[in-house]
Amino acid sequence: MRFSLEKRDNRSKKMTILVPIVSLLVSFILGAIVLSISNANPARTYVAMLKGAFGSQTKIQYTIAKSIPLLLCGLAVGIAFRLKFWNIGAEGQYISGVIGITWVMQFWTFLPTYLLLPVGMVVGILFGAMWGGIPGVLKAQWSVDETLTTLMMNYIIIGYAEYLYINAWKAPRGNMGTVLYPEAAWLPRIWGRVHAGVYFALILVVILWFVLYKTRWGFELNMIGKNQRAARCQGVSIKRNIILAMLVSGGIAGLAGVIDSAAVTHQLTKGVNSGYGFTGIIIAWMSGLNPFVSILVAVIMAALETGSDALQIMKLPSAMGEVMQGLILIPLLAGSIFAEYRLVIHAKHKEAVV
Amino acid sequence: QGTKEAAGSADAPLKVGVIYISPPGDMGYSYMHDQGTIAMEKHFGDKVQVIRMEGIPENESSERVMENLIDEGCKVIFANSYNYQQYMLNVAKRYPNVYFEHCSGYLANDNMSNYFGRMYQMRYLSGMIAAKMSPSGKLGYVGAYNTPEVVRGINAFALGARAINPKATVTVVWTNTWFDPSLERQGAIALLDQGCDVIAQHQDTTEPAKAAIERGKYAIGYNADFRGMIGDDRILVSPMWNWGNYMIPAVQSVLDGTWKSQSYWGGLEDEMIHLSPISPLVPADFVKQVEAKQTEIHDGKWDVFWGALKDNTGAVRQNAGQKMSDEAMLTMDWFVEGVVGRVN
Amino acid sequence: MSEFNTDETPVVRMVNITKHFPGVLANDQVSLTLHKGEVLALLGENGAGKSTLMNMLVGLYRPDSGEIYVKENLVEINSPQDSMALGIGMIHQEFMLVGNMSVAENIILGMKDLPFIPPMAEIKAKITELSKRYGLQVYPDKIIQDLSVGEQQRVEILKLLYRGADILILDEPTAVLTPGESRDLNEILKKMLAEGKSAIFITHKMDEVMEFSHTVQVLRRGKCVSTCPTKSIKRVQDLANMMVGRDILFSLDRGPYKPGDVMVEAKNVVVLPVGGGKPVLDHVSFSIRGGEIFGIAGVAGNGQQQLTEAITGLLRVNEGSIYLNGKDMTNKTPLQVIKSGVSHIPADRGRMGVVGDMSVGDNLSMKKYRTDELSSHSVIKRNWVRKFADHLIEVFTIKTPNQDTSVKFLSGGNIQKTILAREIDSCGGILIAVYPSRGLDVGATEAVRQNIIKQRDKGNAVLLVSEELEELLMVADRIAVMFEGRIMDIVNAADATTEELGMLMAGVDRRDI
Amino acid sequence: MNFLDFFTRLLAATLAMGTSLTYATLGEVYTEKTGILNLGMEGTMLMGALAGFATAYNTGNLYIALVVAMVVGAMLSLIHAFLCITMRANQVVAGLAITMFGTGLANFLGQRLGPATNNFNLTGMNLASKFDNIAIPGLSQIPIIGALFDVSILTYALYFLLPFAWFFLYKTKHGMVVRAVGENPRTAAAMGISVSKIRYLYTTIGGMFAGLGGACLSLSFIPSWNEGMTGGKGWIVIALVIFSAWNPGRVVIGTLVFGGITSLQFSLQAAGFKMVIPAQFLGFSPYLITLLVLTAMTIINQKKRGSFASPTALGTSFAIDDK
Ligand SMILES: Nc1ncnc2c1ncn2[C@@H]1O[C@H](COP(=O)(O)OP(=O)(O)OP(=O)(O)O)[C@@H](O)[C@H]1O
Ligand SMILES: Nc1ncnc2c1ncn2[C@@H]1O[C@H](COP(=O)(O)OP(=O)(O)OP(=O)(O)O)[C@@H](O)[C@H]1O
Ligand SMILES: [Mg+2]
Ligand SMILES: [Mg+2]
Repeated sequence: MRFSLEKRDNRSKKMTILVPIVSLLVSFILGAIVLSISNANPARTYVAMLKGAFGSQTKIQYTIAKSIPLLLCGLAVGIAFRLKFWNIGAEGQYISGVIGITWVMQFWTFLPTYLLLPVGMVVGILFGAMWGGIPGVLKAQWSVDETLTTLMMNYIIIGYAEYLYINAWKAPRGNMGTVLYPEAAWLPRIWGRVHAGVYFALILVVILWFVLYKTRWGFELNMIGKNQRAARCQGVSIKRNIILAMLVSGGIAGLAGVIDSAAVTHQLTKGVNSGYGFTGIIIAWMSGLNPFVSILVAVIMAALETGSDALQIMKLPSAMGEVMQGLILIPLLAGSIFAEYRLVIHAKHKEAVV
Repeated sequence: QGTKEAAGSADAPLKVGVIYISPPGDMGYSYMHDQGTIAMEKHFGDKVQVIRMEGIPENESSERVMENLIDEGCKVIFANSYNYQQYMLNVAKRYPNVYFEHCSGYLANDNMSNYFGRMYQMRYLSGMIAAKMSPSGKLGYVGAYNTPEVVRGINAFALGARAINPKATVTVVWTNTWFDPSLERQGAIALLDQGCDVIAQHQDTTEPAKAAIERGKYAIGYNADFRGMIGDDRILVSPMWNWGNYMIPAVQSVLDGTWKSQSYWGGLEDEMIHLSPISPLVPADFVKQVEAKQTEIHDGKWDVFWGALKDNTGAVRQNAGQKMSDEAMLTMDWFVEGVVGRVN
Repeated sequence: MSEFNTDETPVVRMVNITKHFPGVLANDQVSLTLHKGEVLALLGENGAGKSTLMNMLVGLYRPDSGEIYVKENLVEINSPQDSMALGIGMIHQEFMLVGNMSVAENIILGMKDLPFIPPMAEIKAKITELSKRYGLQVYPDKIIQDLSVGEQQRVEILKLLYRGADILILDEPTAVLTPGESRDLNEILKKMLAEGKSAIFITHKMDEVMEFSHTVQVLRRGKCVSTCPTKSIKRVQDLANMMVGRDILFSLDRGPYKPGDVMVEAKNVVVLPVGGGKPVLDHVSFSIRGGEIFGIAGVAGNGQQQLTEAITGLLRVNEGSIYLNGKDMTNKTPLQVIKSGVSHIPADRGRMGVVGDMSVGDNLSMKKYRTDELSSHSVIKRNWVRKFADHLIEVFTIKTPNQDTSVKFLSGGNIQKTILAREIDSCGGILIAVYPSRGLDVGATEAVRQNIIKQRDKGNAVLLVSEELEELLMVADRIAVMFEGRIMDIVNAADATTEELGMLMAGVDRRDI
Repeated sequence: MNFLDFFTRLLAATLAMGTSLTYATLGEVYTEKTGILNLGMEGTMLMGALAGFATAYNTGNLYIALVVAMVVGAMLSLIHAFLCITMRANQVVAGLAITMFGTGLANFLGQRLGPATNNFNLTGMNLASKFDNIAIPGLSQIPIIGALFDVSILTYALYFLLPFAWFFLYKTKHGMVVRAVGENPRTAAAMGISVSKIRYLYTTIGGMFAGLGGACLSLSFIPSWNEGMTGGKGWIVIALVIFSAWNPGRVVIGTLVFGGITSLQFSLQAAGFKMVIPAQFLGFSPYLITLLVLTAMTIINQKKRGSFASPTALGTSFAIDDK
């Protein structure tokens, strides 16, 4: 008996839907094994996790609130990925955005309070764009490997942010944080824990969808991502678009930081390197770079985190959450091939096609 | 929103939520907190039930975790890291019937206290021992972050050292980590390479101390009793936390219905802090001298930052006879004379 | 030509081989027999399934069904390793060489019986010895990517010789060579065959078929349509008809030659390679007028493609200047060049011409999407795009289920028609076509040529790069021959002969003739 | 302390820390040479660190511990290989998943293995013995380079493994196969090489080295188990591979530059060097300098074709009948 994978004549619609469902089932089974080994009842644990994420209004609110920065980072990374630009620096661009808005909030005191928020947001976005633009320029001009530059720039900005909130910009009595933004300049909460950032995120989803699927620029990005050389032959500037896409990507990651600090932390503080940028990579990929699908994936990723409080409450080790996240991803990755390929089992005399 | 029925009804145990910044397995800061939690559990037996949440990041997740704990019926919530304070205050305002205890911050509310210990007192005593045992008088200190708490500890350590050896110096290396075993070890190695023969530290790993004893030098532990854990007498002493001494009365007052909001900075007098048993390598008569100083502090006759103080650029920071206010200590951002290094 | 004995047991017998790829039945119950000492010419138009069949014989692909016998033993060839063990060696249609490794390393790559540390000195000596014996000059230490196409092909042959294969499969070995190089290669092949080896020879060149082969087998659309002794073939035309399955006519309508203003002018254009070295374009000068087709002949890799890329702004010019429609467009961006009226049918249609994963409609609008016709204020007018695409599909008779089909699912000819439609529709006076009929069957080729001539007759300037001299002689008005980055000469198509052009292509100066 | 001493000590510190990085980087070079990008290094190293420590803790045998660390590293990479080679998954995302899973699993298991008396088991426990430095008499006395001859056996092994890796990749028939697979898998396949077999093999070998790199931390440099003890080293490894231009000969330059700057900034602080630079700036200086050096090298090397190129097929999956 022999197995082989054969390309399907067409990407299978049925499989596109079936794969995530089957993968999730496999994940649950694998998770159940791990849980059983840890002497936990898998069914009860899953129910508890689900309740932990969506069990009450407040819990739903927390899950939504958590998904906002995740969604934005996923969108940010997704733009770069469209060009096959591996931006693993959304984390740093996010922090850069927080630094930008904090700078305005803390030092642009000449501004009337009602302008602090809008100006701070713009500056924060620009900061994020700058931090994304640098690797973009390096790549476009001299083809410096973006994996390395974006990764290194994460560490640099994390260190710089530390310097700011511990030394240069620290609050008089604070240990690790700047002074809080003026309350009037906070981004308001609109439904319990859910803040106005959700509008920005949703509007951005629509805008991005429109830009990516309806405009000339989106068309150009699509061309570049799918065939760079052909795009160039059609007069599309690769350099310009890499830089532009990275400015936008960094700007959106910056926006994620800006929103989270304007609505939630109200300061630049420890914990600003939250890992959203890395989760964004997973969200971008799982959503197939589609902004609308990103919403769903971001909520799932957020729920995985909010729901995993339940694990600790059930006295399971804290690391169980990470294990479960890995266990969800791996089968999904393995399964994604079946949308394009089918498994053929060559038995001695008959063939079975799966 | 969020009102709950009264605490500790006759038979149902009082639920206590505890939030740690890292898993207690770090053998450092959260570990000592957990020792306090365990002491508290032992003390109350069936009367309390503890839910631990570990490795909770200092962002809005902590707010969610607190609410989840309240959902589970917790009436008291402890959180052990500085940057939880803002989130705890937010939740405290929403749940007036739950009591909140925040460690190491300064924010408070009607139903939220903050508490911390005067660890600098123990740092001073450990500085005395370090200077006594150091042939060269060159002491090394692996600093975590240049925050007032860490700076205060370094200063106290230096003052203690120079009380014994006026020529002693304390060289500081910043790692910018609370917990990174390999970087912290490297910081210690750099100090040892420069000839420092006693290494003190502020991080939550045992690595700086281990680096020192591997070189045959001395070390000062922190958080927990490193000598007991590692089993090497060259670890001279460890300034330690005693969180149980705060948690037990706090929980008791909830059970009694006498809980009051406070900003508590406990010192030797109520044993929030203590020294681990001192290594047998330290001469017994010197140990007496240290104990005498300890008694002096304990009895409130003297404290570390009393009297004339110069910073390490030579500028006078405090005149003789003055006592430093808590406020000044809590915002300290300069090094005393004898410290080699920069605060920022 | 030596003879072979049909009574002897066949060395290779493929029986009822079937192989399908997504959407294509590449081989449908194909059978093939090869005897010892026999040379079998495998013919068929592009996409007929020749390479696929051979790839199964060397174990690169696996047949869906069918059997293979080698020396009358039923064998299962699961990998090229198995076929090598059976003495089968293949020269692939595309070079199978690792660009950044040396000649010697490529020759021994993957050999099982080498010691852990290959004795390179010995190996090189053996390579040198072999290359002397067959007159194949190569330097074992050279890195592949520094070699010319002809040299690379020699390395491929050396790989076969070194491994001592006695059943040779040659998949269009002369397709990319100059007539001279082809002749040399054919001599070498003759030497090899004289040693009693058997061969399957795939080629599109009919003279080679007649010269070498004992037997001819023709595939059409994956099926075997006929097998006969070469001697029984009277006319080359019969072969072509067998391949295509219908009669081919070779005639093109063209108007009289009425050259207008100069529209393209290159003056002493020099392009240096990135890492330094010999210029890829060496003081190239020429001009093209409206209403004229300017052909460029030359063996692939002599700077033709770089020349077109320099004109279209894809490649930086180091010296000299390029004028388009009277404006200096040296080192302008591709977009500026496009806007100055240039259309470009690039050499590699899959990689440069279309975006395979996008729809036919999108590919058709890839040039016009930025104009007011198809978009307003940066927003693409989708319904207009659809109408536009449907219109082009109809006018250029592109065979596609609908305009939403991904281009990669079209046949080669229809992909080329898609490009042609897009470029001709948006042409603003200058058309640059690089190998536009490469890999197309006769019908499609005719259509492409006719379209190009139509542009000329409309008064546009056309630059046509082709490897096929027949095509150039038939279509172009003037022909420049390029060799090693230089223009050897520019001749009038009406006066030129294949022989003369062939010499120039090989770098022989006209004066030396 | 004089100048020579300063550099001797600096080199010694760099070597001590760099050993773990070098192993993992070398492993990733082997993997990436065949065209597979494994971003799962962080998780793999951490698993290696835990496996090594847990074994040494329970058996007391450091060598068995090394073997177990390698096996565990290999197993984790095998998952990556399966995802990327057989299932043709996106290599970037698969790597992230491996890191996530490996980190979680290591921390999770770290809380479960070990003596039952301690609630939090292995964490923070110390080893009875570790790989100690072995000084070669005479040689170790030489200023500066003497530091090279007073290191642990794990570092000594690198003196052999690094040149061997270079020799292996560029001078042996297997190395040739490895390079061909990463450069032009189609050609490799046509030459009878099983591309997926080679990729599986070297992804697994890469994982073995990463496991070993982790074990260097827990059995020699740090000798203990701490959650998250790799502290981002797995990511640095990814950068160092690029830095070394996929050449084992240059791996050592990368690890020395990175490790050296980290050590140097501590040494300068400890030397009481009149610091005008804030502590955090020193903290991120290794990353900044790595970034600057890479950028400069890339720009300079652009003139010289190919010398800074990644394996052409890096990050792409391969199937012979993919068109
Ligand atoms: N790997 C593949 N995947 C999908 N389709 C393929 C693949 N290889 C070949 N085909 C298809 O199979 C058919 C036969 O192709 P093949 O390469 O055998 O043709 P050929 O006769 O060698 O043509 P040419 O003269 O152009 O070399 C074509 O339709 C081609 O598109
Ligand atoms: N990679 C592929 N995937 C799916 N279908 C393909 C692929 N390649 C070719 N086909 C389909 O196979 C059929 C034959 O393709 P092929 O390229 O052999 O055409 P052809 O006979 O050369 O036609 P043309 O003369 O237009 O070039 C076409 O219908 C084409 O749509
Ligand atoms: Mg072919
Ligand atoms: Mg075709």
